[in-house]
Amino acid sequence: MHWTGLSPDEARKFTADKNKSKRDKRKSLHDAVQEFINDGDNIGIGGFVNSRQPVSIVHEIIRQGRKDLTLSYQSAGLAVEYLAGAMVLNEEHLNIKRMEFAYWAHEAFGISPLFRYLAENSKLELEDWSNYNMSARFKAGSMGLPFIPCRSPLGSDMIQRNRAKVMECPFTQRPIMLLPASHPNVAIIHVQEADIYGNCRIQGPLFTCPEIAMASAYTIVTCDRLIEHDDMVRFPNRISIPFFAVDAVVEVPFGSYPGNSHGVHYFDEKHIPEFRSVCEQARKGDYSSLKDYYETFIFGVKNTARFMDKIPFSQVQQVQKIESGSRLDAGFTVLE
Amino acid sequence: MHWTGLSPDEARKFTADKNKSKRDKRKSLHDAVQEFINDGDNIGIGGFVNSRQPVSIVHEIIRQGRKDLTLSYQSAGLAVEYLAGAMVLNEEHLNIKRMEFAYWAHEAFGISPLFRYLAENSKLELEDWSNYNMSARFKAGSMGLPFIPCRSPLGSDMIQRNRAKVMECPFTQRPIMLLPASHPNVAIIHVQEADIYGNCRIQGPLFTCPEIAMASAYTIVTCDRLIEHDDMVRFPNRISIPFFAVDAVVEVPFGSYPGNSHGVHYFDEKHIPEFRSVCEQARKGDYSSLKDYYETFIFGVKNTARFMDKIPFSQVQQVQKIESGSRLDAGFTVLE
Amino acid sequence: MDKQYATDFTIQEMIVVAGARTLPDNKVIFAGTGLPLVAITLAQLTHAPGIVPVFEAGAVGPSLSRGLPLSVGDSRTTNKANYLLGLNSAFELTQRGFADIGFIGGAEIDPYGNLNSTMMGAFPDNYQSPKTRLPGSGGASDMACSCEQTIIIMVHEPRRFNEKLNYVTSPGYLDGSPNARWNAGLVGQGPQRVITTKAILGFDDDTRRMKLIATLPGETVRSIQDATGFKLIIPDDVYAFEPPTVEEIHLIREVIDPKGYFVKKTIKN
Amino acid sequence: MDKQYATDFTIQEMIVVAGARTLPDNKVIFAGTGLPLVAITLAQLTHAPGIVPVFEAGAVGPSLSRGLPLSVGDSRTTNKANYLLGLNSAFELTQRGFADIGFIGGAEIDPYGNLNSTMMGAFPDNYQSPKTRLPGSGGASDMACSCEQTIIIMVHEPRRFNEKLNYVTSPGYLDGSPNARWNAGLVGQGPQRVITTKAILGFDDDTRRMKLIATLPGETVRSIQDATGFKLIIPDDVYAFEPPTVEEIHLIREVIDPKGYFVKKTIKN
Repeated sequence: MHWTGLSPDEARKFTADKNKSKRDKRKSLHDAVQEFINDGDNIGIGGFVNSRQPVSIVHEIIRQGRKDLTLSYQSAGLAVEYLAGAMVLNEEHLNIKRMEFAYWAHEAFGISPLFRYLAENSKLELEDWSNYNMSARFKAGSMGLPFIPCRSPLGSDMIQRNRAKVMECPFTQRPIMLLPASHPNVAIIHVQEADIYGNCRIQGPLFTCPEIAMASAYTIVTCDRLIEHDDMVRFPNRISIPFFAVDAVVEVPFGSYPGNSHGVHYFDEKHIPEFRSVCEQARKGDYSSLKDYYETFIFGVKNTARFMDKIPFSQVQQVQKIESGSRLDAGFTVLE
Repeated sequence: MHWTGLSPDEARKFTADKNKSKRDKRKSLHDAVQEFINDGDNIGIGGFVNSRQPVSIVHEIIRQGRKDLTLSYQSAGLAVEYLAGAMVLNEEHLNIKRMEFAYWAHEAFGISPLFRYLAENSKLELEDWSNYNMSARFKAGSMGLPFIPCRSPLGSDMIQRNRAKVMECPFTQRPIMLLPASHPNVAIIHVQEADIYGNCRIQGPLFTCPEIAMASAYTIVTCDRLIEHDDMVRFPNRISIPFFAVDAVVEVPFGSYPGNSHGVHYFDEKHIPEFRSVCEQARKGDYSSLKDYYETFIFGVKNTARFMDKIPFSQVQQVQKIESGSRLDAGFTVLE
Repeated sequence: MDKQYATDFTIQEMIVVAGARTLPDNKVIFAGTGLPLVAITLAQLTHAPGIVPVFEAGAVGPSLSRGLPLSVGDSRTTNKANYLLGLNSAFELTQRGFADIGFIGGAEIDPYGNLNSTMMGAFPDNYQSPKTRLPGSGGASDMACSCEQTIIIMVHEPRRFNEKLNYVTSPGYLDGSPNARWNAGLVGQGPQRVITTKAILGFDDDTRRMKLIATLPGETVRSIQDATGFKLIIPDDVYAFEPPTVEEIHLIREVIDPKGYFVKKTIKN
Repeated sequence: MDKQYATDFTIQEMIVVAGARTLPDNKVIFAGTGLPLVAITLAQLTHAPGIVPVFEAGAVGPSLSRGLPLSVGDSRTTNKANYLLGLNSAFELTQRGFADIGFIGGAEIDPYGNLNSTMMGAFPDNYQSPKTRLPGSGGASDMACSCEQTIIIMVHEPRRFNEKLNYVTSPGYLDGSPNARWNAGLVGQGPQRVITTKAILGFDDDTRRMKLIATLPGETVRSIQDATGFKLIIPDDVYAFEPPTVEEIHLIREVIDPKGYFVKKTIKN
């Protein structure tokens, strides 16, 4: 068996040997990426399509450059599109080598131009899975299991394109798939709220963020709001990721912008199509707008705060207005 | 493979064919037990040791009488002790045939006298599992999987006393256990809060209540408080059991008394030892106190409200006082 | 009140209406992204207010009254939801049998209702350099496998209806052999309906091949067969589907998708 | 400040003190019910405030300042917890490698640190009518398997220390053969210490058999061997364990378990 990231036995040993004490894990985004993300890493990407994707972390990875990355996720939009754009502009600075995934596109905003470009030009090693497969693979990893059974998609051609095994269930004598666990080298996750130790509180769908964080060797978390530890532990049932599964915490307001962060801001329905359109131009052979975009919004800024300075204020106001509501106890913002 | 309760394929068909619409599911406890619990059933018991055990449902089962029950749970105290006491008093009225379980005792309150009595006198068919085994078996059931892998307790004698299978992992070539799913005929669960459709909000440890409810063919829920549906769905992240996994909802304040219901009341440190002591006398051959207890507190009362009338008010006050605190949004009672 | 039929509607609007009307009330319906999302909302606003929508990102039974979600994982899927964890929980409850109907789209379909949403081109030979790379399965293959029934919604063009798929992403009746799904280890019963821009289709009980059930406005049995890359079973009782009402088109255009995110004026290929 | 040693303490108090002192600070410690619960609380109040306790019912990293939990699942385990789901989550994070140390009790132990908490009597023959039925594994066997290390705490009596167990509930070093745990498929490294009412014991690196490390106050190498149903390895460097301090005994009696729920005045057999 060929493992990408860590094998189950390696992942167990890595975590068992780790310092799991409760300590202040705040770092700058620059330092977190520098310390925990290496060339050749398998990166587990949190969020779902364009919701709560770790955009700010991805921008920093692009600024620093990384080679031969494996990307593991179920469904992604912006995070992967941004990495792909950097690769299209300069493969020597950043390149994606392999993807283990189920879906790369932008739903209502359209297909991914750069996925078509890279895949149709043999630039990526692809492993096809379903959304549930990838979610369950992270879950197996987070549970400390080498594999997890799954009933889908038995009968599909995906089984020819991935490492799942089909066996006869020893209890029912029917066929069942076994999915190998995924243990990325590093998880990159954006949440609404975290404390300095790394405890995370998520509002809205959890996606597969807790499982990815628990499965990975290291986890970098960005949060829209850093909150007091005392507030966090008043509501232990609300904690989705416990501190010992997190290695770096960075407060980055709008860390998933122009995507959606539930209860904080909605999609920027203007910026996403603009970015997608420069990607579409690149797919068709004109790289100049893509290059401009990266120079303006990523390489030309130091961090997410400066990135946000480039966005018209009315757009920022608009995405916040859609999600405004009463902020109640336990980190819930309820839209009335 | 010998299945107790439903087999995975039977459970799938049962649930697929079920009416899953959102409708008022309130019933009297009498009617819920009458409708959903039959002789010969495998009953999945919620709670953990003496916390949030479905005591009121068990009392009603005892009043009605049921034969040849299989009890499935990880660690139980009061719920199983009460059923055992009824069996000791009159096997013609109620009897436990089989148990799939990990632990039966009362932790700080001592071992279970009636477990010793029944087990040492060959009155029970026992299947030994660990706590994680039983929790994972319910989880496999709730996930629609015929089995789930587990790494414990490999190397133990329990494997000789249960239906787990050990196989070589096809990915790591190391031994791993496969646990068969558990699909009880009926789950009996006590929670702090539910709405009329069956959505449940739990404070404190979830134990394995959501998994047991999702795995079972039918689920009866009692709750300390019935709350408005509008309040429930303001905080969807707080819902631990969705309505379509529940068949009957009964508001029963103190439904887990004399056990602990987190944020509502603590253990009755007086009543539990009293009950345990009449059980201990029965183990030693004197059944009169046990008989008195059942006649006073179970057969002699119509329901849990009348049961509570028999408890000295100062004791009820005391168990509530220990858990009193500020009631905040989203169903959290926070002790300051 | 007499129904008023719309005279001006696009084929995408028609397909949304057809999809919505096919959905029964009070069922748990697992909705994929795109047109299924619009159709389920229309059904809720018309004959089926008791539908319990499930979205793969985690939301179960939300009210969709806060605007059309642009993603099955966005904030608008979570309003007043009755359960809200993540992808694993949504797919697990589906595998368990809690999802009555899966409602999915696809790019290419075969006579047995198998779907391709992965790639166009020769498979496996040209997998690494496909003619067209599509977005991938997402959750559609899981829904096709494990929802109790599936309803498929897609654009009706000859190149999308092929005897043999480039790549099987989402299993339908596989090779159509008796009990093919059961024998493969699948738990759901498979596709019940295919709703296209031209027709309502089903599957023959014996052969599991696609059959015509109803023609959409402006179409004939002939025009539908001509737009299909394999031979359809044409039973005697094919009927003409009732056109969209003024109210239905109004709801789509003004209430559900006013910005035309999913229901475009023209269909891009 | 000079330490003041207690002159009046029970053997249960001694074992709690020995257990507490054995726990390192800043580790994730999965605590079983009974004496481990008391010892972990004492450690937190003395040298190891950074201990992160895990309880199998779901609570991770709570503050134990609201009184001694009477159950590993009661309300007192949840105060200011840093994670709080259920049994599956607690055991999964343990299987994953997040629990540094499991701290468990047992009724019977063998030289390789295997534990029995299921039954006394002939197994498998008399399984259905044991001499004594014990409560069962609970989560102890899972902790023994999957915590990175385990510490065992138990009453020291000849009938509890046997060359061969009636029933192996919680695996230690199994038959003591090289890599026995790895070969069985286990992930944790196994028992490091056995803390009894008479001694601190460990395991020989080569043979994996139990060895004496320290004698508790009032005990000698001889008295300990006499109370053990198999031959102990006695290294040259056995030392006398430091007696409980006045402060430690005060904390147990007045602060941690004033009602004597777990730390009884006398030990029942």
